Amino acid sequence: MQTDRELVLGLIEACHEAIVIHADDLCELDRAIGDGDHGTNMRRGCEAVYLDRERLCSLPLPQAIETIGMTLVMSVGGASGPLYGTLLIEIGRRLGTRENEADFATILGEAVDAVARRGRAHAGDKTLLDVLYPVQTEMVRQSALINIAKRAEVSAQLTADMKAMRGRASFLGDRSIGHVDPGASSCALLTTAICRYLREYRPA
Amino acid sequence: MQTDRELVLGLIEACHEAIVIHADDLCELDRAIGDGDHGTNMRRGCEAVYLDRERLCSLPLPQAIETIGMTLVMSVGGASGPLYGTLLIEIGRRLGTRENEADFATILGEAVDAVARRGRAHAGDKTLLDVLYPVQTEMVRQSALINIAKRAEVSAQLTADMKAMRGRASFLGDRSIGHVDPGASSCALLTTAICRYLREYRPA
Amino acid sequence: MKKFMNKAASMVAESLEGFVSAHDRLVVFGSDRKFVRRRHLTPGKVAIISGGGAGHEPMHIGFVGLGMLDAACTGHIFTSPTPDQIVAAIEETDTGAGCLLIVKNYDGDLMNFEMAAEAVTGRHGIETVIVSDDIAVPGPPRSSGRRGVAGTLVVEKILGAAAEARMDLAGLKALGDRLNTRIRTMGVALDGVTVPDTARSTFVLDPDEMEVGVGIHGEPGLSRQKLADADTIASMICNTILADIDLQNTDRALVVVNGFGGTPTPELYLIYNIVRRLFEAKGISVARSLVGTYVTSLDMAGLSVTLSLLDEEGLRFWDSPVSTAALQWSSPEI
Amino acid sequence: MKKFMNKAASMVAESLEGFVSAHDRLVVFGSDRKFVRRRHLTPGKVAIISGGGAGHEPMHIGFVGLGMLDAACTGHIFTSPTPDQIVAAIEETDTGAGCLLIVKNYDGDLMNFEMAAEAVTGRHGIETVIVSDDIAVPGPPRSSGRRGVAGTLVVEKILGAAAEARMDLAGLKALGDRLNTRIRTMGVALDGVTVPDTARSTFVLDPDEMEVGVGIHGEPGLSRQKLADADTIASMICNTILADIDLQNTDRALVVVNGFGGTPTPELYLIYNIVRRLFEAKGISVARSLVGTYVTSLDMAGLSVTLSLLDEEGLRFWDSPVSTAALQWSSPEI
Ligand SMILES: Nc1ncnc2c1ncn2[C@@H]1O[C@H](COP(=O)(O)OP(=O)(O)O)[C@@H](O)[C@H]1O
Ligand SMILES: Nc1ncnc2c1ncn2[C@@H]1O[C@H](COP(=O)(O)OP(=O)(O)O)[C@@H](O)[C@H]1O
Ligand SMILES: [Mg+2]
Ligand SMILES: [Mg+2]
Ligand SMILES: [Mg+2]
Ligand SMILES: [Mg+2]
Repeated sequence: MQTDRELVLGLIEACHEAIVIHADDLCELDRAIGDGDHGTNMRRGCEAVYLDRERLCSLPLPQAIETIGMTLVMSVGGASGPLYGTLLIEIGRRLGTRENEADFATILGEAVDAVARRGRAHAGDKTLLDVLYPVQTEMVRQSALINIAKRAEVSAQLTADMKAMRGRASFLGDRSIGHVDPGASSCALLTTAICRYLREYRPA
Repeated sequence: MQTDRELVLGLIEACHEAIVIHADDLCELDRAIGDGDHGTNMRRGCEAVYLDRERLCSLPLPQAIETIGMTLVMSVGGASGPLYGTLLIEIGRRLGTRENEADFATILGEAVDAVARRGRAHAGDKTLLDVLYPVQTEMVRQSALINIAKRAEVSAQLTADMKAMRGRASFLGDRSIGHVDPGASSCALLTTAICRYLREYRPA
Repeated sequence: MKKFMNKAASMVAESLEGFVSAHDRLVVFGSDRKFVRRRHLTPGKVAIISGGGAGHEPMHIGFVGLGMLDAACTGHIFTSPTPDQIVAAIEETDTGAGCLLIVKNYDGDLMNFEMAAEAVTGRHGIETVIVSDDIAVPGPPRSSGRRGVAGTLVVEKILGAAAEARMDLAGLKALGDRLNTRIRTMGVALDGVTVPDTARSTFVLDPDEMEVGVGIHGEPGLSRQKLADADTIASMICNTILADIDLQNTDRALVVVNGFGGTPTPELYLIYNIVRRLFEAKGISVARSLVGTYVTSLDMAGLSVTLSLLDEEGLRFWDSPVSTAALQWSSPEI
Repeated sequence: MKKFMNKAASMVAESLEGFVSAHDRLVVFGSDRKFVRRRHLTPGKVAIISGGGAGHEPMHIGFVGLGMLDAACTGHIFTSPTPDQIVAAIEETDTGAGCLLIVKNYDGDLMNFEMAAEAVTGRHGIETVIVSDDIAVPGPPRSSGRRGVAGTLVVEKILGAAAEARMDLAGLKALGDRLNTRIRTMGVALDGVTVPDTARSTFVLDPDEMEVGVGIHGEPGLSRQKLADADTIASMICNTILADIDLQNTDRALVVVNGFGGTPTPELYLIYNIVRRLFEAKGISVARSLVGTYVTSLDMAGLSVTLSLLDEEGLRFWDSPVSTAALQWSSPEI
């Protein structure tokens, strides 16, 4: 079994790598229905976290996650900063006050609701929530990591058919239909990276 | 023998036609070493004169020429307006005070000198003077109209080898070498148009 | 994309430093360079704070100064500033009467300003005015609603003047909300825009196309149309604006023709000339105008027209003295 | 080339009409719309008149008003105004103390202003100040010499203030000539420019090229170079300027970073940030600055840097109140 230290470090590295590799793709998606900066924003955030990884992995898991969330809020900006930030801050805070890890699906569910409140967004609005909700559902079902990742990827693709109701893409009205949402895509990328890392280093 | 009326009308039409047809070429030459508007400027002037042709051709020849010069000054602007304007104003004024047409080469010589003073320019500076001086020389020699026109065309081409010392092209320094001067080119076009008209309608 | 820059990553910071040093009689950096603020704060006055992504200059930093903003927070290009910047600005400029935040309606800005406001709850009195003047956007229900674009400068100018006249926080909030219902903007772009970070244009138009209903982030607009002449474009804009707002007899209009950064002023004046006539033909009294490049989208070629219907008080606050890098007048143009 | 316009031929006239109506408290058209002049003339003050081709806006019309120009004559795009326009401006604005003509050094402008001055000889006292601040041009002997570019605005501001202070015609002429020896400008373009009349670009650059030593008429510059970063461009400009002027201990510098129309303000501030440091490193005290889009070449991407070395009197006149469409301040930025 890994220590928190190894786990935090491993997750930071996995997420950082996933975003750096796909930053251009995320910008490309954002150019189609937004302002073309989603990859740049996410990379800036992940790099800020990555640079701080030594300090972060010395913290207990809940604080580490909360601090990562605050770092994202302070470095990403835009819409995605407060949203990813809120997600992690809420997970970290709740993790810190609960007894055991079995609660994680519930905790995630509460954190996703906080993201939805922050964004005043709903399922089907063509945002990262359209990946977060299905991922949370898979977790409640205690699906295998590989299935959670698959569900995330499929869910991101499904945003292509949606009409954006939130974020910059909503300004396009019907013209937003036919494009994958950049935030949903980064969310699927991160989910996949996390699931792969956990499968390799933390086999159940 | 033509009346002044027919002569003025014929010359206005001939010059107008020459400039309208070649306006784009003159702009092209001016783009290379100037600001790309010589054709536009000359066309604006010729059109102002052309629109006023009924009134102009009712004037005695000297006044008609002087008035055309003033119309050019007031409509062309830029460097070419005052220069062509000065040329015609000076020719017109002098024609009005001399006895017979035999003086024309002298009159032209004085008018060209006035143009040179107005432009503070000299032969070899890569301007319309590098066509006006040779044309005047041919007139002193009483060359045939066709030879005057040929000399004008050749002189315009020769400006390609000169380094501009006056006008916008002078700002380019050595980079002005290798391009025909737009003002010299318009001057050759007009000379040719005038010579052709006179050959056809006023055979010697 | 050719730009005068060293590295894309440091572009905003280098430019801000130049701005502050060029206008050092007016403004200074706030703590850690997280924001730009007036050199001299006025005790007892409500602090007016705004901010947004870089790339819209002179908005907002160019509006910091007497009669307008107390502080402006700048994010990365087209990216909202972060809550810590806004919190720092609040803490440094609130001289006791509270802070009014002026936010362009767009989820990113809203959420960052909201998180900042939450972070200072209890310590500072905060109200937020959201500007949503862009009629090109399909409005609510349920969607994010209309963007805040060039009308933001009108709101910042008028609330800035009202704050200078010692209007209190609740009054400013009410005035701002009311103003926002009487301002409409619509924009047209002749070309996309290249964000230095990615060196790719957000959209590409053919030589005979224009993008109608664009915002100020290089995002595509509502529709792509055949490029038209100025008369046609101007009347399309005016008609769309007039179909969206009900006129009242007492209204006096302020018309803003705003360039997006790549359109030279003479073209803006040319459009103003048409627009003013069109509005007047509809019985609108065009009492004030502002023509220039104020709310931009980097070097995008294009412009927007803003119609603001003001009452006497609004007009008076518009006319009040302002001394900022981008807007300067003692009494209006005399 | 995409522009907001109806027909190329009427573009300047339509835009001027919009300008005058947008600033109708400041300016009015002169007779037959041959020029734009201040709404209120000051009897007994020398009239300051300038002008040039259109396409450089806001110069010169944007500088008409209290503390600067009395009238500005606009020609077609990149084409000098004609003598009849200038004569009309002289006749309408000379209130008895004579007229000072400020002319950018370029043969077309010179000849047209000269013909106008000749036409009013005996009826009006006329002096002419020729501005030739562009060091990119190979100087005399015998050639037309240096162009007048962005330094013109410095001359117009300072002479405008001096005239407002009732300096007489001879004094203004002497001051203007002296000023012109202490002002240097150099410009760089990232792209050519398209003149609406011909719809063709004056020069075309590759994506990795820049044109060094350009003027403001879209004409090619002195050399084509590989595009460099902002630090490199700024130091090339500063070094070229400093090699051309001798510094005196008492000098205080005014630095103008001027955009050519297609370059957004943040890039201008970024360059200013570098330039100011470079000048200060050479011991120059940068006392004043102006950063913005003032002397343009339609929508050309590019900028120029102007170094003006002023004495106390020059600085005082620069600081004096000005109220025009493009420059407005009561006392300098407070
Ligand atoms: N109100 C919102 N609620 C939920 N998600 C949102 C909201 N607004 C934007 N998003 C998400 O944020 C993504 C855009 O992020 P990013 O490009 O980084 O920010 P910005 O839109 O400020 O440029 C969108 O693709 C969408 O998934
Ligand atoms: N000082 C001068 N003396 C004589 N000819 C000149 C002078 N300056 C310019 N020219 C002529 O004028 C021509 C340019 O005219 P034009 O393009 O119409 O004016 P502008 O240079 O103002 O755009 C040049 O090609 C040259 O022949
Ligand atoms: Mg984005
Ligand atoms: Mg020319
Ligand atoms: Mg963004
Ligand atoms: Mg010209």
